[in-house]
Formats: sequence, structure tokens, C-alpha cells
Amino acid sequence: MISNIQQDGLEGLDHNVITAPLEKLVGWARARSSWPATFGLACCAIEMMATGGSHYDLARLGMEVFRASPRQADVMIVAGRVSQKMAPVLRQIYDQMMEPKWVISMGVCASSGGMFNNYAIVQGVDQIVPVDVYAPGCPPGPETLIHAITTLHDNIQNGELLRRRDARGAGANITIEQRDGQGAPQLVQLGRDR
Amino acid sequence: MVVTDTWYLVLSALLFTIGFVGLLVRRNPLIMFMCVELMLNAVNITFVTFANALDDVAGRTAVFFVLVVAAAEVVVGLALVVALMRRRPLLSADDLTALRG
Amino acid sequence: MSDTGETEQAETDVEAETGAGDGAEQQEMLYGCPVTESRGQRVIHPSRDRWAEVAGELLVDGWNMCIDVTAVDYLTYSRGDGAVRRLPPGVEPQRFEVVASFMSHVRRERLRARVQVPADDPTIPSLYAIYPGSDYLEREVFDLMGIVFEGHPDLSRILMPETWQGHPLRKDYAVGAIPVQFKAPTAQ
Amino acid sequence: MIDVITFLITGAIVLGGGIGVIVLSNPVRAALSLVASFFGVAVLFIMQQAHFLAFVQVVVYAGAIVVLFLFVIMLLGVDRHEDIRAEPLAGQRPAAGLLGLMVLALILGGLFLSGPGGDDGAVALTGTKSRTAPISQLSESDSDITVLAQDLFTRNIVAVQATALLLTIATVGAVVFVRNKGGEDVVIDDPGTARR
Amino acid sequence: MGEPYLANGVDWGDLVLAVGKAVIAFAVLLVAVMLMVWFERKVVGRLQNRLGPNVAGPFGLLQTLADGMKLFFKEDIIPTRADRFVFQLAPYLSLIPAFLTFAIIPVAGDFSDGGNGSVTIFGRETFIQVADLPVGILFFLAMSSLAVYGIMLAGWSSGSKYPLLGSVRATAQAISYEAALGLSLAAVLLVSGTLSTNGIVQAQAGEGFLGIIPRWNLIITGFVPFVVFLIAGTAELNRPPFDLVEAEQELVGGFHTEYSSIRFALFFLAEFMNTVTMSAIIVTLFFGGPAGPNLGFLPGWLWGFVWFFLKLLVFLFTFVWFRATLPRLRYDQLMDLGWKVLIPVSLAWLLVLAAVRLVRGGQIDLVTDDFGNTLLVIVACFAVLVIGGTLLSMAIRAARQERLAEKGLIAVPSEGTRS
Amino acid sequence: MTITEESQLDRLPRRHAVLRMSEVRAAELMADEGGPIGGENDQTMLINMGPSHPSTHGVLRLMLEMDGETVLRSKPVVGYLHTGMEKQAEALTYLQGPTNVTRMDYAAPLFNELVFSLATEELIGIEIPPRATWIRMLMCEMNRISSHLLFMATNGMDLGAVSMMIYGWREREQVLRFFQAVTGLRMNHNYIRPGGVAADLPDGWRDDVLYLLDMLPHRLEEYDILMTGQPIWRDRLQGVGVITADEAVALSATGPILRSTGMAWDLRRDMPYLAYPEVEFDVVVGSYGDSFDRYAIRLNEIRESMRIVRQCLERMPEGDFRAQDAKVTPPPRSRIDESMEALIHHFKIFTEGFKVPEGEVYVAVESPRGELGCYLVSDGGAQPYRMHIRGPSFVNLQTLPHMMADGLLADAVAIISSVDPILGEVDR
Repeated sequence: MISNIQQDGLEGLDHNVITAPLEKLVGWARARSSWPATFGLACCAIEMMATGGSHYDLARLGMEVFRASPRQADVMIVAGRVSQKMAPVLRQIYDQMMEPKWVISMGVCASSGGMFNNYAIVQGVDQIVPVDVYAPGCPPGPETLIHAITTLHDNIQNGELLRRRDARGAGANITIEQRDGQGAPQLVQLGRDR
Repeated sequence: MVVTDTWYLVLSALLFTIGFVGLLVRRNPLIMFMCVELMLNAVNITFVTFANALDDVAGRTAVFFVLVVAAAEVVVGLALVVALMRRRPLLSADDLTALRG
Repeated sequence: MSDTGETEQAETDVEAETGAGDGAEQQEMLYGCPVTESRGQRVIHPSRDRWAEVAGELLVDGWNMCIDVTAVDYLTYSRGDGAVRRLPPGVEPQRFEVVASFMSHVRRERLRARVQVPADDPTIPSLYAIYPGSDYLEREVFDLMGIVFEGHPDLSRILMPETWQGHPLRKDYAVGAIPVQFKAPTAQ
Repeated sequence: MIDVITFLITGAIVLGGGIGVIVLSNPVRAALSLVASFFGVAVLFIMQQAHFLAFVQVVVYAGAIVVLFLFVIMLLGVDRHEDIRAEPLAGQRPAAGLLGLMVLALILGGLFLSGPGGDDGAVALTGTKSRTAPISQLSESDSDITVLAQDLFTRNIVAVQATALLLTIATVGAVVFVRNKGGEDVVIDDPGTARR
Repeated sequence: MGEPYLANGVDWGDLVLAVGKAVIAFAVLLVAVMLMVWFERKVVGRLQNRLGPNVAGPFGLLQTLADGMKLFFKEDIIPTRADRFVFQLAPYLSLIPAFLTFAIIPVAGDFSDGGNGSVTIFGRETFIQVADLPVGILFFLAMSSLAVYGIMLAGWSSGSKYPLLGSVRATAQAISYEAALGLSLAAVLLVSGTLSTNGIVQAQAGEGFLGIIPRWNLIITGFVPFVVFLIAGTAELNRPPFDLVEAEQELVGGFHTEYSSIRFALFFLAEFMNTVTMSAIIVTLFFGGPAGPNLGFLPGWLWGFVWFFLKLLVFLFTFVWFRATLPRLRYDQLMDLGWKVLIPVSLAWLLVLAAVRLVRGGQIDLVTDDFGNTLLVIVACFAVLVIGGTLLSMAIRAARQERLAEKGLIAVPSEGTRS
Repeated sequence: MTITEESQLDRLPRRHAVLRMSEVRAAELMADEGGPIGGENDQTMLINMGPSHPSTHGVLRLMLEMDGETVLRSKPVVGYLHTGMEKQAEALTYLQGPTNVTRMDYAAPLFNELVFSLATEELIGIEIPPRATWIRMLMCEMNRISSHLLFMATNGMDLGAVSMMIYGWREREQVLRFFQAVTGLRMNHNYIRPGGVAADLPDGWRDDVLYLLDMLPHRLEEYDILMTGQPIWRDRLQGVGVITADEAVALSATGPILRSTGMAWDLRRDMPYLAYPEVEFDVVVGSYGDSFDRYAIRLNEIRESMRIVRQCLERMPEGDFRAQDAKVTPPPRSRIDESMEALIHHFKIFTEGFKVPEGEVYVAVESPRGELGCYLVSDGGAQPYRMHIRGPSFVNLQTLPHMMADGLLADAVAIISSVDPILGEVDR
């Protein structure tokens, strides 16, 4: 049982009368206190900050605590286009975040590259980190972002996300194609065996 | 068993010795300072013990003075160390000869 | 955005100073370079060899700010419609063209310089020593177009990762649909 | 009985802290060990009903002096481990140990073999012979601060002022010393005079 | 003074009482901190035209609980470069002093009509505070000087650069402001004549001036020590505008950048616990603590709690207000404020108070008239202080000029070239 | 003013403050924890600020060589948001161009569209109707207000005045609502297009503008209380990040940075475009070149923009909102339902685009951050042959090392903030 916990966290437990409500409680807490990492990239970052402003007020959801240090953040909102130069940095910050962690891909550029299908932009941040919720729009308005966040919260509370992620081998198992002059293809393995 | 003054005095003597040996053994000026503080503390214990034994507050007064003088000593001492180490990053008391004119 | 009468006044002054007209016949000259008009804006065409020298003259003459440095790759210019580059006589068209814009705050005027840079030797003197403001702009041109600015103190990639290969703004570099390149963080 | 246990534990902390200072190679850890030792001494003071001194001990030693040590250590970046195995002088350690033992013997011998002394030192310093303030009259729950203050500001007033002067001189001296003028060295000012 | 029940030996009942008080105090403090975090986020929200947390529990009251639980169940990490032992120790070093300080604060009790605020439990007379040390204020000073260890060691042991900068800042800040804090505190001790917190409250309890103005130390010491104490206290707390230690815009997270999970929660807890305790100390020292009129229909000791709580709330709000309003100071400005303003001012004020006290005690007798004496001394004091202040500021200015000249950049504002 | 010097490099007394070091080398040094980085002074350490750091306005990265808290040398590292817009533009038609460039300076998207449209119009050589000109002016000045409000918010945040952050957003939100009413979008409008603007102003726009004009002055007075007059605020900004006019010119700085040094240079007045010669406004100029001047300039430029907006409101002419040039302008929506020819015309314009005569042109406008230029080369096709944008933030970033030298870390944050870079524009 202990080894289960060490491997999979709380979700690895065989649930019984005591642990099941505990997990519900933890789910409740996590959903209501998911602190975002300050990870603004482009236009979407402006809308993300606007969502924190007085008209929309992310604080209602307990989310005004933008943590500058990834160690203390729970949700990474990838707000904006991810360039090739930024990709390793983004991945590093994701790795620095502690489990459990979630990713919202905000805007079409982060989700799919958007209108910038060119040499500079990563065509979808889900090639780098596992994404839990995609918020559409260019940029998504605060209402859209809040919708994405509440969707994430629902999923956190129901514990669905980790289960799904486990089924997929803890995230984005991506093979990277080789480009001329670049290194050998690498398998990006996410998971808890770090 | 009762704790008598002798206990305190022996403890103080041991602490003093530790500080003394440290002062001789270590070469890092900062640590040497710390050892001096240890010795001062040993003396303080003695003072307080004797103050109680002789029923005279003068011993405690002396501790007070020791505290103040220790603070002054540390300020000057650390200033010396800073000035020295800025010139030469570490780290031996032998470098203190650099302070000769 | 047309120039005012004041501009023309200044122009004649400049010509008087520099004593234009030792080159081609009928060709207006400025700082010893052919000058043309493009949509009402004045453009000079210095040669690559004289580039640093001309820039020095420009600064002395009161063009006190280097506003912009960029470059154009004319590799596929005459696509389709068979458009022709309009260059004054005496200026040999090359594949690359470095374009720099200068401003004179006193005269409230702009001046553009277009320098031809051949494809087989894409180098040009750096303006950094004369106009330090061209620092980043030249680095950008180097990064995206691959033109080497000789004498620049820190000519390195500025927008692309340092290990990137190729120069994206060249016309023989595909625009997009490039497979995603990703390197795992090496040290954490 | 309780006080014996307390004494033993505290004594262990005091001595352990002291030993820690001289054996730990990392200066920061040595400083922490020093704090532990000081705490033990403070507890010893409390056991001897010297409340005021105990807290002053904490405030001055733990709160100021060791913090200052740590500040200097961090400022200078000398928090790397020091190689304490290397001996600069051959045979220094055994010699030091031997010397230490001799000092210990000397102190203990002095303590236990000598007879009762006189009040000469105090007389020389203060010119007063009589005891002004017996401790035993203090009640258990009262602090010793009143009697201490009386002793300080009457009998020892000259010494108090001399100490105050000493502190001032030390502070000024430290500032002057650290602020080297026009040198090529970096200016790392005293905390009080942050550079601009 | 001192705990009455300690006077005649200790038995099991006393032990139970002491332990019980400690446990209750801990529980109360934890709840208070929880509510404080909620209060802060709500008030900051309102000050910024926002709603603040309102999803977790009614009015978002359970927000802190959710935060705490989430942090508790989050993955923990110790960076490879960290000094493991110290890294794990630091949060506790930060938390324990914060909690211990609360032990000396009288939170309730009936101080009206000359009462000493004691209540009787199990037939034992006791104060409503965990312990009334005879040197309680020294205990507070000792604990606040220890609180810096947690921050300092956390930053150092993380083994990376931003936390280290944070801890260096914390150390300098703590050393600088401890002195001002102590000096302004000395003014209170001078007029109260005791180091016991209960004694200080008792001294402020009696009949007020003119019937309505309370005998608070705030008025007796003449406001200046209070202002100095408030500023220095805010600096000790590392709260805005003195939050350089964790200045997010400069140092990412400052000393706690590398901390996550429960250890970060402990820092978080300590910070807010310190805020609550510091407010309580201010209330105790300058605003009469639980002392206040007994308006009937409630037990007397409960009235003490009501007054205490109301006063506490004012200062909690003040700290939140600071956070919402003031920009952060710069490192050197912080030092300047501490060393060149607060310490001289509080020292000078202390001297004035001492002189006035001497006159009142008849130890200085210049003219026969008592009022004239006081006036004379005060005037003389102020004259001396003004001269001293002028000399000091001249010295500071001269030093600055010299320093600038040394660097070769005497600040001459550039005129610019207008076209 | 006659300048006879041969190199502007001599005007930069602090040019040693620029850290010339490759990122790879810096990474090596930083991996060697706290090690000396060479040179005569081995007490220094190299600190990496960003690209994900709270005060770097997105993804700016700074390599700082620090001595304790003092910044000795520094190097801004950009490119973390490089989007390839200049390349992308070569694949998009002129009508799609504004969609591309508007995502550049996302705090002031309308200016990007404006400069691209002006360049295209210059190449084609068409005149746009006066109403379109005035609408453009109105919208751009509104955008300048919202951009400066954004600056107020982030500047407050960077200096620790957290409430200012929210207040700035609060007012900006009101401006955005007006944008949404006019353009349909809060940001990235694609509203100003070659040939005019995308749509006419909606009914009731005057009331919306009047509401803003009534509300903003009071809020700006609140800012004055909260920040301008606040002693800590002044201490933090005055004398911090000083730059002289000579330095600013040598480094090609434009916009508020240049104006803070006392150079009264504003393209709207000195090289007018649109209908700026017909409106009255003042160019706000500082005198000390410090961060406080830059803050004050932006604050007062909001007031000047409000003046312009009021004049636009009063003098808004009637007429077409886009040029009636069949080549460039799609037919009105109503005609498409009636006429087959219009439908085909519409289809062709939006799929193939329109052809632009060959040539090259450089057009610049005064964006909230300085001179925003667009260099456009056409080879006669429907897409630009080359589009280059001169981003003011990009060039202004060059001043950072010079301003930050010998300051404290906290000053560095204040200075970055006062330059107000928008990384989308820096990296493009």
C-alpha cells in the first residue's frame, strides 16, 4: 500500500470507507486552491491578467495567488504562442512544478500554433507538455478562460485527470522527428519516475 | 542528587577548554571568533554561578559587561574579516599577516 | 506621406555642400551615391565598399539617428509578373540588399540607404562604431538573413536559438510546416 | 530530580554545540551549532534564576552576534566546506589537545584546590567593599532586573559609561574599517550604510 | 507580578491548566491565522474593487483550509544542491518563534476597576494568557530576533541565487530594525515600569484623562514610539512595503523560492501568525490590550476579549491596508529609513521621556515651580535634539557627497538637448 | 544644433555595461555555482532573470552580472516569443496582413494595423476618405490610452503597488469594451485595413466615448494620489535609470524614453500622418531622463490622448469609412445578395487579394512605445515581397544595460518596467 502511494500518490490507494471520502476532500481542496504559475507569453497573457482584474476576478476561485516560483504552482496556464526557443524553458518549468499539476493551453497559438504555422512556433504546446484543458480563441476572452478553469476544476475534483493521464502513460508520449542537423529522435517520457 | 555549583563550574571548564582547543586547531578566522565566544560563555556561566553562591549580584553585572564587550568585539572582528576576505577570498588565519602595514 | 517643400530646400543645400555630380550623367548624387525617389521618399544607393564611409558622412551631416536596419532577399523577386528591380544606373543588383533608414531630428527628414550585397559573400561593414543604435538591428539581420556585419562587437543570433541552423527570412528557407524541434532540458 | 535531568540535557547541548563548532567543516553549520550552545547557556541561566540575563543572552548572542556571523558568511560566500583534515602545521592538533588538557587541569585545579578569595578585585574596580545587592532576597517569580539595574547604575556607573563609549568606538571603527576609500576592492558596506 | 498560580508550588492541576492553555492557544491561533489569511484576501479584494475568494465554503471562508490541504497533499522536493538538514529545519525555525510569542499576550480578562485580569479556573487564580513571564517583553524581543533564522537559513540552504539574495536581505533587515523596535519598546517600559505584559496592560487600565481619553501608552509615550514601533514591526514582519525578502518582482519568491508543499505552507503560516502576533503585541503595548470598560451583560473577562479583538482587528486591517496601498521600498532606502531616521528618532524620544520622568520624580529641580521645571526640561531637550539632528543630517549629507564624488558621479540632472 | 562628431559611440559613457557573452558561455558559468566570472573583479555572480520571471513583462530574459545587489553589466536576451511574422507576411495577402501584424504589439494592436495599412496604401497610392482617417485617429488614441493604462498597471505591480495593477486593468477594461463594440474584439482587432477601416462606428459610439472621457480624468487623479505624490513611489523612480538625450539618440531610442530626456520628438507632430496636423495636442516632455519622467510622460499622454479623442468626437466627418476603390475594397454586404458580380468580386478579393504595384516604402507612426515603422517591398504580386517591422520596443531594449549599470536589482526591475517593452513586438 505504501509503495502504491509512493508510486501513484493518493490515487494509487485501494479505496475503502476511509480513504474514499479523504480523496473526495483532497479533490475538493485541490479544485478550490489551484494556484497558477505566472507564465504569460503573448497576447493571451494580457487577457489572463485581465481575468485577474476587478471585472472578472480570478480570486473568487481562489486563484489570485499567481506563484512566481513553479515549485508552488499547481496550474500552468500556457498563455500565448510557444516559440521553438521557449519550448525547452517551458518544459523545464513544467518539470519544476510539483505533482499534482495541470496545464491549460490558452488560445489557439498554444493549442495548435494558430495562424502561425511556420518555422518559429511550436505547433501546439501539447507536443511538449500534457495539456488538460484547451481554451479556444485568439485570444480567449476572460469568460472563456474562466470557463476553461472551471472545467479544469470540475475535472480535478472528480479526479478524472490523473486517471486519464495514467492511462496515456502520464502525458505526452511524443516522438520527435529528426530535423536536419539536429540530434537523434528523442522520446519524451513524462511521468513519476523522475 | 542535587545540582550543585560544582556541576556548573565543571561544565564551564569543559566548555572553556573546547573553545580553547578550537581556537588552536581551526584556521578559519570566523570559526576562531566563534570559539572565542564559546570561551566567553564559559566564563559567563562561572560568573552567574559564583553570583548565586556568594549571594552577590556583582557576578551578574559582570556577565552583562561581558555581553556588551563581546558584541563590540564581534563588530570589530567581523569588520576585519570582511576587509581581509575582500582582498583575498579565504581563508586562513595566517592571511591576517596581510594586515601588517 | 509626401515630403514638404522644406525637404527639397534641404536637399539642394546638401548637394551644394557635397558637390554632387562626379558620376553618371543626369544622375542625382548625394554623398557620392546615386539617389532615387521611391514613393516620395529619398533613397541613396551606396556601394558596399563605401558603406562605412558614407555612414560617417551621414552622421557628420546631421543624420543623427539610425532608425532601422533591415535586409531584403531578392532571390525570387521577378516571380510571376516579371517585375524588374528599379535601381539607378551604376548600381549592380545583387541578391541581398541591406536597407538602413536614417533620421535627422533637426531637419525632420528621413533618408534611406540601400546597399547591394552579393550572395556569395554576404558581408558588409557594421555601423555599430558610428551608430551604436544599430546594434540589435544588425544582429537581427544577421540572425534572420545571414548577412555578416564586419566589426560588430557581438554578432550572434538574437531571435532564434543559438544553435539554430539556417536563416529563416531567406527566400530559399521554407516558411512553415516544419516538424517540431524539441530538445529535452539537459540539466535540471 | 527534574533539575538534574534538565541540567544533564542542557549540559549535553552546551558541550555538544561547542564541539560542533570546532569539528563541523561548514561555517554555517558551525554557527548553528554555536546557537545551540548559546541556548543551552541561556537555559542554565534560567536554572540559576537569572531570567534577565538569559533573555539578554538570547537577544544579544543568538539574535545579533550569530546573525552577524551568518551575514558575513553569506556575504562573503565562504559557506563552502572547509577541508579540516589538512593540518597546516605538523603536529598542531596533538599539541593543541595536550594544551587543552593542561588548561582544563589548570582551571579545575584552580577551582577546587584554591581557598576562598577576597573582594579585592571588586574593591579595586569600584572602590566599594560592601555588597549592595544580595540576590537571595528576590522572590521566585520576580525578575532580577531591578537589583541588576541598581547595581549597574550606582556602583558600576563609570564602567557602564566606559562600555557605552567602547561600543560607539567599535561601531565607528567597524564602519571606517570596512569603507576603504578609493581602493579597487568592491565596497561591501556595513548593513547600516547600504551603498547607493 | 508573575503567574499567581506558580506562587505556591506546582501540582498536577497546575500542569493540566498550563498544558490546556497552551493547547487552546495553539488552536485559537491556528484558527485566527486561517481567518487572517481569508480576511487579508477578502479585504485586499474589496480595496481593489474585487470580490475576493467566495467559492470555497460560505463567503470563501474555507479558502485557507483548501489551500492548506492542497499543499499538504502536494509532492515535496528537496533540491539536489540544498543543504538537506538545514533545508528541512528552516520552516520550523520560522514557525516556532511565531507561535511562542503568542504565549505572552493577554487576550482577555477584566481589567476594569483595578482588576488584574485574572480569572479563577479549577479554584486556581490565573491570567488568560499562556504564561506571564516576569520578563515577557524581553521574551518577545528574543523570539523576534530568532524569527529571522528561519528565513535566513531557508534562503541559504536552498542552494540557488535568488533565495540567497533574499536571505541576505532578510538578515540585514532584521539587524537594522531590531534596534529601532527595541528602542521604541523601551519607551513603553519606561512609563510602565515593568517587563511583564500583564503588568503593562494593568498600567494602562485605570481611569483615563478627562474621563474619556484612555490611559493608553500611545498617549502617555506621545505617539512617536508607537509610529516607530509600527514601522519597525512591519519591517520585522517582512510585510509590504518592507517585503524585500520575498519581493516577487525582484527575487521570484525570495527565500522560499525552492520550497513547495507542506514546508512552504509552514512559511506561509508563520508569516501570517507573525502578523497576528505583532498586531497583538502592538495592542498590548500601546492600546491597553484587553483593558476596557465593562459594559455589563457579559462576564467581565469576556469584555476584555471583545476589546482585545476589536483593537486587534484594527491593526490587522492596517497591515492589509499597507499591502494594498504602498509600493515596495528599495534595499538601501530601507536601510536609510532604519538607521538614519527610526533609530535616532526613537533614541531621542526615549531620552526626552527619561528626562521628563526625572523631573516628575523631583530629581531635577531647576525652578521651584513643578510645571516650569517640566517645561524647562522639555525645551532644553528639544533644543539639544534639534542641534543633534541637524548635526546628524549634515554629517549624512557630507558623507553622501563624498561617496558620490568618490564614484565620480555627483548627480547633476542632465538638461537634455531640446530641439 | 550641428553635430560634427564622427562616432556616436563616444556618447555612451557606460557602454562597458553591455555584457557581451554568448548564452552557451553564460550557461557554463552559471552551472559553476557562484563561481567568479572572470575579469578583474571576481566577487561578481551571474544571475539569470527570466525568461519566466514576474517582472520581465512576458518572456524577456536578462543576464545580469551582479556584485551583491548591484548590477554591473547586463545583457537582454530576446527571441523567446519569435513568431516569424515577417516570414509569415510573405505568405499572406495584403488584406490578411493586418491579421498578422496586429498580434505583434498586443498592447497596442491598432497601431500595428495602422502602420501596415498606411504602408500598403502608400504603395498603391490611394487616398482614404476623411471619415476613415478620423476613425483611425480616434481608435488609435483610444488604444494609446489603453496601452498606457496597461503600463500604469504593470509599473505599479513591478514596484510592489499591487492595487495599482488592478486599477489599471479596471480602467483598461472600459476602453476594451468600447473596442469590442466597434471592432467586435477586445484585442487583435484586424480593424484598420488597407483602404480604410473594417466597419463604421456603431450607433451610440459617442455616448461610449463620452463616458470614457468623463470617467478617466477622475481615475487619473486617483493615480496621482496613489502614485505620483507618494513619497516611496518618487524615491523608487526619481533618479533611477537616468539616460541623457545624447545616449538616447545614439541608441536609437524613441518614444517616451527619448522624450523623457528632453527631446520633444513626436512623429504625430513632427512628421505628421493621418489628420494629426488638424488636431491640437501637446507633446509631453521630461527633463531628467529618469524612470519617473517616463512614468509621468505616459500618465500625461493619457490626458493628451483624451484631448485628441474629444476633438475626434467633435469633428468626426460624415462619409465613407473605406475607400471606394473597387480594386481594394470589397463590395458592401448588401450588394452581395443582389449582384452576382459583386459576389465574385468579393470572393476574389478575399481569396486572391489585390495586386500592389511594385516598389518599396518605409512608413512610421508614433506608437505608445515609440517609432513603429513598416518597410514594405512589393514585387507587384498580391502578397508583400518583404515586410519588415521596426519595433520600438526592440530598439529601446538596447538602452537597458546603459540605464541599469551600477543600479540595484530593485532599480533594474523599475527600469525594465519604465521601458515598457512588449515582447511580442520585440521578437515579432
